[in-house]
Amino acid sequence: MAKEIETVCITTGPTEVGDYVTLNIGPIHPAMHGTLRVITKTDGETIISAKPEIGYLHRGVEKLGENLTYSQFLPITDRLNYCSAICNNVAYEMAVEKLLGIEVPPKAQLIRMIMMELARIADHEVCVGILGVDLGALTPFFYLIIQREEIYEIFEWHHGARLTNSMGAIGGVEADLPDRFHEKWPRMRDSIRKANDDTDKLLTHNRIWMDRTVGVNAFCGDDALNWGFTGPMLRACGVKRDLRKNEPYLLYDKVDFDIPAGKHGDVFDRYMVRMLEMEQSVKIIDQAYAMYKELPEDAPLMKKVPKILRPPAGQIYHAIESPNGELGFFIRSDGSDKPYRIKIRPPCYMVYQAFDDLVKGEMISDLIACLSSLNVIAGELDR
Amino acid sequence: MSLKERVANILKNDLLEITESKGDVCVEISRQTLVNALKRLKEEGGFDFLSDLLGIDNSDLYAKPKKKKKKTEDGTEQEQEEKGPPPPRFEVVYLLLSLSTNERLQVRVRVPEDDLELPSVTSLWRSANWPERETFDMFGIRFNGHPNMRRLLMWDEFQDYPLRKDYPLEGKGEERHLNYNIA
Amino acid sequence: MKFQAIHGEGWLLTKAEQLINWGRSRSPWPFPYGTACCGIELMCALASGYDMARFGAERVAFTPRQCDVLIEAGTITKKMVPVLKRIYAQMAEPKWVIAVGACACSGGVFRTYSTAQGIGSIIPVDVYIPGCPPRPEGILYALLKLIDKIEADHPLYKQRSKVVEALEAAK
Amino acid sequence: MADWQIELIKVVFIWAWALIIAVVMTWVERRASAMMQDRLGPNRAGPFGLLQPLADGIKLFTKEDIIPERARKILFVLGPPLFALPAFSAYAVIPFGDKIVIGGKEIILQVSDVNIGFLFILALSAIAVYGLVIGGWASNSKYSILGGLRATAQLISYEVPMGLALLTIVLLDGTFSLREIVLQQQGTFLGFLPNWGFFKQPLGFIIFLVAAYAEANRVPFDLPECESELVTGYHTEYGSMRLGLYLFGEYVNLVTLSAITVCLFFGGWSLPYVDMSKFLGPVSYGIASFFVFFFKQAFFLFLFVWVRWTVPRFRYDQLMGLGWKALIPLGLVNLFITALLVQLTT
Repeated sequence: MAKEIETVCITTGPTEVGDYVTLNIGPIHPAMHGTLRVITKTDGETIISAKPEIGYLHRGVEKLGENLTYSQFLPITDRLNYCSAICNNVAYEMAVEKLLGIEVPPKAQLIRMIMMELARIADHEVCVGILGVDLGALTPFFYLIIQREEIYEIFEWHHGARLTNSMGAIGGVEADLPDRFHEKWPRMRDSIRKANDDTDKLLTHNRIWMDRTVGVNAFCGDDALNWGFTGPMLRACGVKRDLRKNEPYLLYDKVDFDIPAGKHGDVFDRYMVRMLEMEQSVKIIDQAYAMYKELPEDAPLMKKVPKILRPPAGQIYHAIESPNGELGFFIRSDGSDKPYRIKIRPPCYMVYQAFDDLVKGEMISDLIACLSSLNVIAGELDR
Repeated sequence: MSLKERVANILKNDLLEITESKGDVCVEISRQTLVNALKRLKEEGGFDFLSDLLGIDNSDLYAKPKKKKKKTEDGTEQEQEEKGPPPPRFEVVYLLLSLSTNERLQVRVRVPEDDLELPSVTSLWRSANWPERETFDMFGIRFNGHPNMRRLLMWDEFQDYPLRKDYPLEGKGEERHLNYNIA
Repeated sequence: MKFQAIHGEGWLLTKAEQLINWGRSRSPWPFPYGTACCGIELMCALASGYDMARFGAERVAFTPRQCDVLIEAGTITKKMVPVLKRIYAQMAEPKWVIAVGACACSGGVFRTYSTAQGIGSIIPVDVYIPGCPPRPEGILYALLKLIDKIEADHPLYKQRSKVVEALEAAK
Repeated sequence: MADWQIELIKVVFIWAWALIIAVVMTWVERRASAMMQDRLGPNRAGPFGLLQPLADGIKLFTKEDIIPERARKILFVLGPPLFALPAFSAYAVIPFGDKIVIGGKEIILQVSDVNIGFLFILALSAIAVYGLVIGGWASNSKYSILGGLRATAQLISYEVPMGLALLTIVLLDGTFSLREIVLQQQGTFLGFLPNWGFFKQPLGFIIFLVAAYAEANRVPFDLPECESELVTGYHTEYGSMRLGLYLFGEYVNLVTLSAITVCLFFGGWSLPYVDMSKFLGPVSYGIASFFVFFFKQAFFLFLFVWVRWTVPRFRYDQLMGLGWKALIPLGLVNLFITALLVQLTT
């Protein structure tokens, strides 16, 4: 390649000088899903280095949290990982509940579980669909999205919003499962499986798909732990770690499910882990719904909490397994009605910082495949 | 042996203070012994996973009027702080996790305002890379030995440190301008 | 007679204008500038359930040269402002902008140090959609509103605004 | 009518016809992809959205024409026509029907029966590469240049297996003229199969089809314009009608390639087992042969669409690997065996 072609794009920060071409990918690029940006050095099509640059969606959520009361901050958590807002809501609610030292009634816990698993399915569907789109297979994306609309329908029945759900409240959930859930769920279970099957048929054993994904960006488990990977990314590397099993919260210790894990940590394993996790989520919802039906109809949904929450001084950290991995909230309270400091530990933040390590030496096409398999959501990445 | 005792055994003299709130154990260690202590926690204590790292600006906490003290039930922390001189303004909290026992530990270090420097722990956990940059971005605490100590979330020309308590929520009216040199 | 056509009453030019407007309104290729949550709803609007392609907004182009409608869905932070300006400047005339969601309209809930308070002060916007995020139906409705606007346009002669005329008359 | 008038009518007709098919193809692609994806597709412009391509055309024509400041202006302008025109020209040697007798005059349904029609097509498809490369290079954008580079490597690599696959047909039929080849494919083979290139050269057909997909820059070989990696590849900087020419040229290319496929491997205008000329009048036979050709061609056009919306895309090195490590050796072996058989049987 010729000497560095002068950059037409915007570049910031230190740049390596060499006989390489600087290729700026993002922030507006079809594969960057909004606001991600990677500044790559390429030798032909091979990537010498890929420096992610983030902050294009930094909205000051943590600063905002210090200026809002505990209940007011709940809707802001929706806008973190907008693909599965419910997981964020529940994670935040549980962190505040831990700070307050209250336990939620079992019915509310089950409803939270059911909704969270639905959100997990929705999140994985988007991730798998987008991975397909980025590798050139557009059709599975449409199959998964049309299925996802049905999940949205249930969310709408339950708490009235499609995407930014703000489900529940601190101390429980505000509404029971929708009346027609018992009719809707079996039909939806079938449609989830059908969408997954269709995707599976189109992709999994497709030779081109396997060529593009198997062995691409393979990553070993020790490195992954050192980089702070969690969730499907870590499990694809062969480490069976899932907070639902390792540090059970809600009633996850009472349901029976497996942790799908890969071996090589490549794109294919990440894809398979997500596909299999959807199956497991369906299983969890089935069991949780059976447990829910055993509870009396008028079982309480909310723990009594004061209107204005003033948790005692102290600092806690509480994490749950969000679709992307460990989603934690660190809250320090000074005894007033607003959190003194609130810090969100987004799962894809840790994954994305290892991006340079992941893609070094691969080709530009692999960079795209890798990025979409990480499922980096800019909202929670930049906060 | 409980977590507290185990941690106390490992840290020995480096341990300045150990507190517990709602089951989360938090130990305080000094700046000088930070990397060494964390290394021992990682190797001997089995806390081999760094979940996150964050900075806190304590200026408001200590400057708070005392009237709220009566309302809180266990205001032990505040009473303690009244006794001694006011502690340094900033602190950095490391959230550790033991993968084998699934225990979590918070380690905090105080950083005074006039000397905003800490040793970097990127040599122990590479996952500290971005969180340290973010802490620099938001609080201005520099980490010595970090491979790339630049702003992470705000743009490079940004002057202030937004998460400090004296920075207003709506900012000071900064705008980002880019000059394209199209010659 | 000659000037009649140019001033908008001639048969030929008005028919030509109608044809151009028909073409433009039937094929508004979108530039999906999805930055945040609204981007997901934009994705739903483009996908099977709602199918924006029905109105001709089919070819999703990520290069500003090839698109007509910039659908700005999501929060624009101050760090992003120069990028947005640049993307808009690179688009070829005629170009339109739809601001999707509360953040794009006014900054929404994020009244903070790093968020631009609406894109209206950065680039000209044709249609605003409120909502956080708006439903896909909302996005489709905005597209229909935009199509109405395109159809009322006069591409062949510059319509002088009433303000300018008044100013000139005052001179 | 004088001969030149007939020729002129044929030229105008066939260009218009190719144009119309290409235009309709853009509509078919959108609607068919929508059908496969549980959508509706464009249906607002005209009945069933049939006028959608027209609307796109009008819009593209009236859009601002941008030539980037740092682009090589002459080459930038030259790129799109250089890509679109060869595809049209290739249609000149394709026999789109047998013959039609009007007023005692026999008219061959082909613009010109060049005796090296075959080489003509290969040469033209080689020229079309320059359209992509020049367009990508002149834009002075990194994405474009990468797209242009990919296009060069890909199209040049896949010319070879395509040529090898075509040579087997030449060996079998002993001629370079497309019309001759089609004529030789009538009748039956082994007693029960149609005497088509497809049955005589199945491996050759597969190699040709894969190479044709690569030549047409379609998924799974759409690397030069790879939406998700290179934004839109070589035409990233193109807007207005220049873009239209690129998009349109792609569809004309498809039309040409599927026509060649039909000519070489599927017996052109002839129906299997049935000789239409025996029971049809001279005029109706000409028209019927034209439509038989068209329907065969339409099937391959649809196949292009079908494949596009089904499979993912290759990576650059895999694409090269497939071309050089699989298709070319296979093509050579195939050619060798064919040559041997031809030598032994004659």
